Parts: sequence; structure tokens; C-alpha cells
Amino acid sequence: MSGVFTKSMARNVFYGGSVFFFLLFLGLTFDTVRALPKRDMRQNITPLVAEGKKVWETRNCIGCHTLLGEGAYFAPELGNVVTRYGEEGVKAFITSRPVDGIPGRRSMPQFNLTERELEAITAFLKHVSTIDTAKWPPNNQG
Amino acid sequence: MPTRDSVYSPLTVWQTLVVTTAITFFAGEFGPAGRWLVVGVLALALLKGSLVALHFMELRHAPTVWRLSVLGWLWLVVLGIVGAYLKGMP
Amino acid sequence: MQYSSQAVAKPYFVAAIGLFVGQIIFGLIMGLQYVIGDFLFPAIPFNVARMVHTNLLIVWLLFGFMGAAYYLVPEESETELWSPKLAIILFWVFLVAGALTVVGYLAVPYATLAKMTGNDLLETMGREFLEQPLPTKIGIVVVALAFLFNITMTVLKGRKTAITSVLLLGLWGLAIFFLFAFYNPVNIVLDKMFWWYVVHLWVEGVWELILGAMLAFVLIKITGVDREVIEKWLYVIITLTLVTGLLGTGHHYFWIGTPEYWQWVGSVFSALEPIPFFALTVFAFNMVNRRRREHPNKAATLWALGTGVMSFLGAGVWGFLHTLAPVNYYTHGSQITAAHGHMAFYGAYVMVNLTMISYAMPLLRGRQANSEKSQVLEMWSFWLMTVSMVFITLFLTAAGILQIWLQRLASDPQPFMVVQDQVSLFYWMREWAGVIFLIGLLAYLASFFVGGRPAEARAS
Amino acid sequence: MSSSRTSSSSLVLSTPRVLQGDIAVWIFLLAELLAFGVFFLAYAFARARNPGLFDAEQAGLDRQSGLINTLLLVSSSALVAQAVAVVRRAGADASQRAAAALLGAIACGLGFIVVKGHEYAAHFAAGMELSSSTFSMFYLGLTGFHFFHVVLGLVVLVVLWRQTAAGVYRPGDANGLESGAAYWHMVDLVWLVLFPLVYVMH
Repeated sequence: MSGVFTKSMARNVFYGGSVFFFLLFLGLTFDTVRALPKRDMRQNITPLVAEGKKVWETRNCIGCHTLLGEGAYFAPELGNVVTRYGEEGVKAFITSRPVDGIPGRRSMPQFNLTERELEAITAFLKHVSTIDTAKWPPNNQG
Repeated sequence: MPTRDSVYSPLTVWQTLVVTTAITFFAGEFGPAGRWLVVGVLALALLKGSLVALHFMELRHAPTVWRLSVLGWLWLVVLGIVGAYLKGMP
Repeated sequence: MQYSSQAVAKPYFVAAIGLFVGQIIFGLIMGLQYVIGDFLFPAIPFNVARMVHTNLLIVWLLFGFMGAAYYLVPEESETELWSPKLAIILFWVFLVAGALTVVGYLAVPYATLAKMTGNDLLETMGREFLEQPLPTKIGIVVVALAFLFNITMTVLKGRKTAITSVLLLGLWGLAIFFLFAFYNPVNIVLDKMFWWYVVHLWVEGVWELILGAMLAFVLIKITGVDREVIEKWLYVIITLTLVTGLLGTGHHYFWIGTPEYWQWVGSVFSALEPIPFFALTVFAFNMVNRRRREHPNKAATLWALGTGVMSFLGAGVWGFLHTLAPVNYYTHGSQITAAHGHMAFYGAYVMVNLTMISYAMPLLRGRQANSEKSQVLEMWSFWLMTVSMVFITLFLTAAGILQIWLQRLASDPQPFMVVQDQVSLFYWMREWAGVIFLIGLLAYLASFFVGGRPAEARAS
Repeated sequence: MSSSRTSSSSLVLSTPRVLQGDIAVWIFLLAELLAFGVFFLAYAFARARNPGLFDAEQAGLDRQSGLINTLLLVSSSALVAQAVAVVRRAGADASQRAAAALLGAIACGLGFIVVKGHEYAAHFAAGMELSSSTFSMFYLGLTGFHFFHVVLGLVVLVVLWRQTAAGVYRPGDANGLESGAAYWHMVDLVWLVLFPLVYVMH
């Protein structure tokens, strides 16, 4: 492997290369942000959906569930739960969680959501299910 | 350190590259579509790539590990493209 | 230890290991909850235990990075730390903030914690790894900036080396990308897109710079190979890291609503991401083979080599396993992701911190290296932890493959929980491996208290 | 650095095994070649899946500007090789002649940028963008990725031109020039594969 190998050239290549690829990444990110409106159904984000996102966050649902495949792997994917069980099914499930859980089985805590919060979280999950995620998940089970 | 002139001067290499590029263009513009165009044009790409690698990048004088990696890259990519093209033939 | 202000690193290392033990305990709790669903329910539901587990991991790794910086920067810059007092103050601020946060997670329901800590003012809670309340997030920024100011002033008034400039780049990058934790738009796609700036550009970007700088420092000290050789390879490795890692972010943009060209960009560049880890392993072994001295601290050498190998395996190989879009379509959000996560975090960032601690702690306590007996115990802990982590990863990978087969690939896909029940055997085996990991960690702790005559440097 | 061996059989001094430029640059070059190589294969296999779409949309490309760009890049690469040869032979006012050659290379490079920019303007005006179709994503992605490499290369060439004009480089001490040259030739080498693949093959 004979040949010159200097630290100064290695440093120049480092600065040149990383700045170059960072700019490329920014360029693609800019294009993505520009192209997103056609895919993320932002026009359907109502105040109720925004409220639902807040309920989603303040109950730390991501601590057990995945949303669009990202989060914890302890409980089912919720990106498509509204298509799996329907809005009423989701609401019924949330409200019917036993306070002390189910003996020996994983169970969701009883969050005692108000009627408004229940509407909001369901609206949020419904909105998420309409986002164009390149046909992910592979099937209804998520 | 003895000078390392390439056997061909950059001019002769350049002329070859220009001619082969022209052939590639005309083959694409007027030649028949299909297998022979692809194989011919990519063979020229192999030739041009090897010229640039061996003479301009002076890999002719370089340790074999570097020469093999660049020429190996060229051959693998071109053969891959031809393979993919043939697989995609209707 | 050439500069007295390096002693500031000691409390950071001690706190790091302490929080590490806490992290593993909560890991075991969660592991058990996977198989005994109602273990500690409703007192500590899974999502609370997870927050504690992941937040303790991040905080103890940050403690380790800061301790490493406080130890190596004075020595590299050949000057005393700018303000040891500030470093100690920041230590307590960060430790108290961390402790309060964990107590907050455990003591009150998360929604109450959110209301108590001003989440209504600026909603930043409820996102994975970023569950901290607003005051804690602001505390992290304050501590990070003051820490960076302290370290940068030290570097500016001392000798500039490649190691300190790379370390500074990594640490400043870390602080800047953390600012995206405060950006939480209502649009979930934008939220996720920039959330990855905190997560991916940390662990597959600037943290790799920090890892490179720390490992280069330890290798220079242990092998005695001259700085010029090590530093130019450091630059080559971190060039490959950023060249592949920056556009590699695309492998998180496959299924979250972002345009589909990311499937090509993300797959191609993240497929190249194992290369810097492979180069790191070759570099580490090469330097140790060409060592010019027999450093008495053999345990630290083992950790340094282990970091190379395990980061290549965990982040490189297990990362490549599920980084290509057509594969990721099925493995996304499955136990395969969890398997990669465990071995990558352990192999890269846990091990580089333990390398630093294992190298620096004896020096901070006034000796070149611990006694032979202590080092043997430490090597036992290395193998116990590393091998049990390999098994945790293997068991989760098996669980993931079975999960994907039953839940996604099968002709009649089964519901999530039905699949989880059929996979519980692997979760049991993972839990046992976790117990062995804890035993290894306790052995690591014990090795600091084993006495005996310090090992001497033999003439190489 | 490397010993030159005089084997009895060949009268000519066998040239030493030396790499052009700095190894750090070559490692970066190989990483770039790997990335481009994988993209080319991805393009080829995506094309194999629906040749019809690719051929149809390829017809919309301006093959002539592709030709001009290839000629420009090839000439630019030759001029840089010329500059390296001149510096190495170090005749009278070698630095000036080498700098002139580099200036020519920069001019050809700028020509490439102009022609490519013109081509892009036409496509963008026609509403083509990264996410409009698989072909447009590959076309804009591949040629764009290469385009920015040309821009980076021009920045490097300008620095090299100023250094050469200032007489910094001499035989045996032209590491910077040789490294920049190797990078520029890589950019040309990649285009030599990209041109037939994207513009000509159908």
C-alpha cells in the first residue's frame, strides 16, 4: 500500500466530505418538506386531531405501542388500529381497560379519559391511518 | 525519483475517449435498440473507464490492490448493468 | 494522571456506572413484564419502566462522555481544565435533574407529570427517548452548553490535537442536534422526520465522532503507537461515518410518510454504514498489534478491542440485517429492531465508555493499572456482559423472525398478542441472558474494590 | 518511500509502485465509487422491472447535451492529467503551463455545469421532480448526485489552480495536485458509466 498518506489530507477530506454530504442531506430534506403536503394529509388535521396528539403524548402511549412502526414493541402497532377495529372498537377497548389489569397478561392501564379526550385520541389515530406510508404495514395486523 | 510518464500522452488518451464517446452517441441516436446497442455501448464504457483509470488516474503504476479495486468496480458495475438489462428483456 | 483537574472526571464515571446498574435493573423488570404481563402492574406499567430504562441509558452514556472529556482534554491540551469548579457544579445539577426526572416518572402518572411541569406551555413530552419534562430538557441544554464552554476554553488555551477537535465536533454536534427535541409539530410526519435528527444524527453521526476520539485517545495511551498514525486513521474513519451516516438517515424515512425516493437513498447509504465500524475494528487490532509498549492495563485493551468488534457486529452487521427497504418493510417495528438496538448501543457506546472508565479509573486512583486479580475479574465481567448481550440479541432476533413470519408473512396473519404468546419462549431466554448480564455488571463493579499490588508495566 | 528496482532483463528503470495522490483521498474515492456503483445497479434492476416506462421517459432526455457534457468532462479530465504531467516534468515555467491547463479544465467543468443546469431547467419547467416517477427519481437522483460532485470538484480545481500558479507544486512534491486530480478523474469515470446507462441504453 505504498503511497503518501498524510493527516492534513485526511482532515481536508473529512471536512470536505462531511460538509458536502450534509448539504446533500439538507437538499433532500428541503425537497421532502416541499413534497410532504401531497402525502401527509395535513389538510385533515383538525383541532380535535391536534388535541388527540396531545393525549397520545401525555399518556406516553409510545412507551408500549409503535406508531407507523416506531416506538416500543410491547403492544400492537396503532398506525392502522382504526382500520383494524373501527373507531367504536378503539374507544370501547380504551374505556374497558380493567384498573388492576388482567392476571398474568399484558394489559393497558385505565387512563380514565374524558369523552372529549376519547374523541380526540380516536380522531388522531384515524388521521395517522390516512397518511401515505408507502403501503406499510404489510397487512391489517400491523 | 524517476519520472512516471504514462505510455500514452494525455492527448492520445483524450482522442480515443472523444471518438468512443461519439460512437456511443451515434449508436444510441441512430443504431438499433436492444441487446447489441446495450452490449456495444457498455463495452465502450469499459474501454473508456479503463483508459481513464489506467492513464489519467495512473493506476498503471499503482499498487495492484488499488488498480484491482477500481477496475474491479468498473467491470462489476458494467456486467451488473448488462445482466440486469438481459433479465429485463421482454 | 498528569493534570490535577482531571480528577473531576471521577464523580462522572462513578455516577455513570451507578445509573448503568439502575438501567439494567429496569431492563430486567421490563424483560419479566414481557413474559409475566402484570408484573408490578399498575404500580410500574411497562411504558414507565421503559422510560426509566432508556432515559437512564442516555443519561449514563452522557455522564460517561462528559467524564471522558474532562479526563482526556486536559491531557491532550496539556493544560489544566478551564474551571474544575464549574464541572463539579454541573455534575450535581445534571445528577439531581436526572434523579428528579426518574422520580417524577415513577411517582406520578405521566399525564400529571406533564401538567405539573409546564408541558402545556411547550409540548415536548411523550416522544420516545424524549419523554423528559420541559424543565429537564432545558436543564440538559444548560448543562451541555456550560460543559462545552468549559471544555472548549480548555482546548483553546492549550495544544490543539486531532483528538480534541474531533471530540469537540462530536460534542457540539450532540448539543446542537438535541435542540430538535424542542420542535414538536402537530403534523406527525414532520414530528417524526426531525425527531430522527436527535436520535439518528446522534447515534449514527456525532456520537460516532465522540466514540472515535475516545478510542483513539485510549489506543494512543495503551499502545504507544505514535499519534500521527492514529489520528490520520481517526479522520478516515469519521469521514466514512459522516459520508454514509448523514444520508443513511434515509433508512428511517421509509414508512413514515416521506417521499419514496428515501427508500433508495436510505438503503444505499445505510448499507455502507458498517464500513466505518469495520475500519474501526481493523484499526484497533492493527494498533494493538503494532504496540510499542506492554501497558499493564490489559483489561482496558480488551475493552478497546471489544468495542471495535461489538460495534461492528451490533451496529454494522445487525444494522445491515434490516436496513434495506424491501427487508425493512417486514422487519420495521418488530423485535429485530429491538435486537439491533440492544447490541448496537452496548457494542458501540456502552463499551467505549467502559473502555475509558477501565483505562482512566486506576489512574484517577493513583496507579497505572489495577492488580492482576482485579483485572481478571474485570475481564470476567467483560466476557459475561458481552456474551450475554450477544445472546439477548440472538434471542430477540429469533423472536423477531418468528413474529414476522406469523404476523406478516404468513398466508393468514395472526394478531399481535397471539403472536407474542407464541414467541414468549425467546423472551424467557432473553430474560435469563439479562440476569447473566447483571452478574457481569456486578463483577465489573466488584473489580474496582479488589485490592492487591498494581500490575507493573513489563518491558515490551 | 519506494525503491526502484533495476532488473537485469529490462534496461528501463522499472517505475516504482506509487499511488497518485494521498491514500486518504483514495479511500474516500472508493467509498464514492461504491455508492455510485450500487446506485447504478439499483437503476439497472429498477429498469429491468419496467423497461417500457424507462425507455419512454428516457426518450424525453436531451441526449445531445449528454454528449456535450461527456466531451466536456473528458476534456477537462485530460487537461488535469496534462497539468499533472507538466508539473512532474518540471520544464521551463512548468507552473504557468500547468496552471493554464487547470484553467482549461475548470472552464470545461463550468461548461458542464451550464449545460446540465440548462437541461435541469427544462425538466423542472416541465414539472419533473424527484417524486414524479421512478425514472425521474433515478434520473434526477443519479445525475444530481453526480452534478454536486462536479461542483465540489470545481472548488477543488480552483484551489489547485491557485496553488499551481503560485508554484507550490514541484516534481515529487505534488500530493495535493495529484489527490485533486484523482478525485476529478473519479468524477469523470463515474460519468462515463452514467452517460450510456441513463442517456443511451434503450
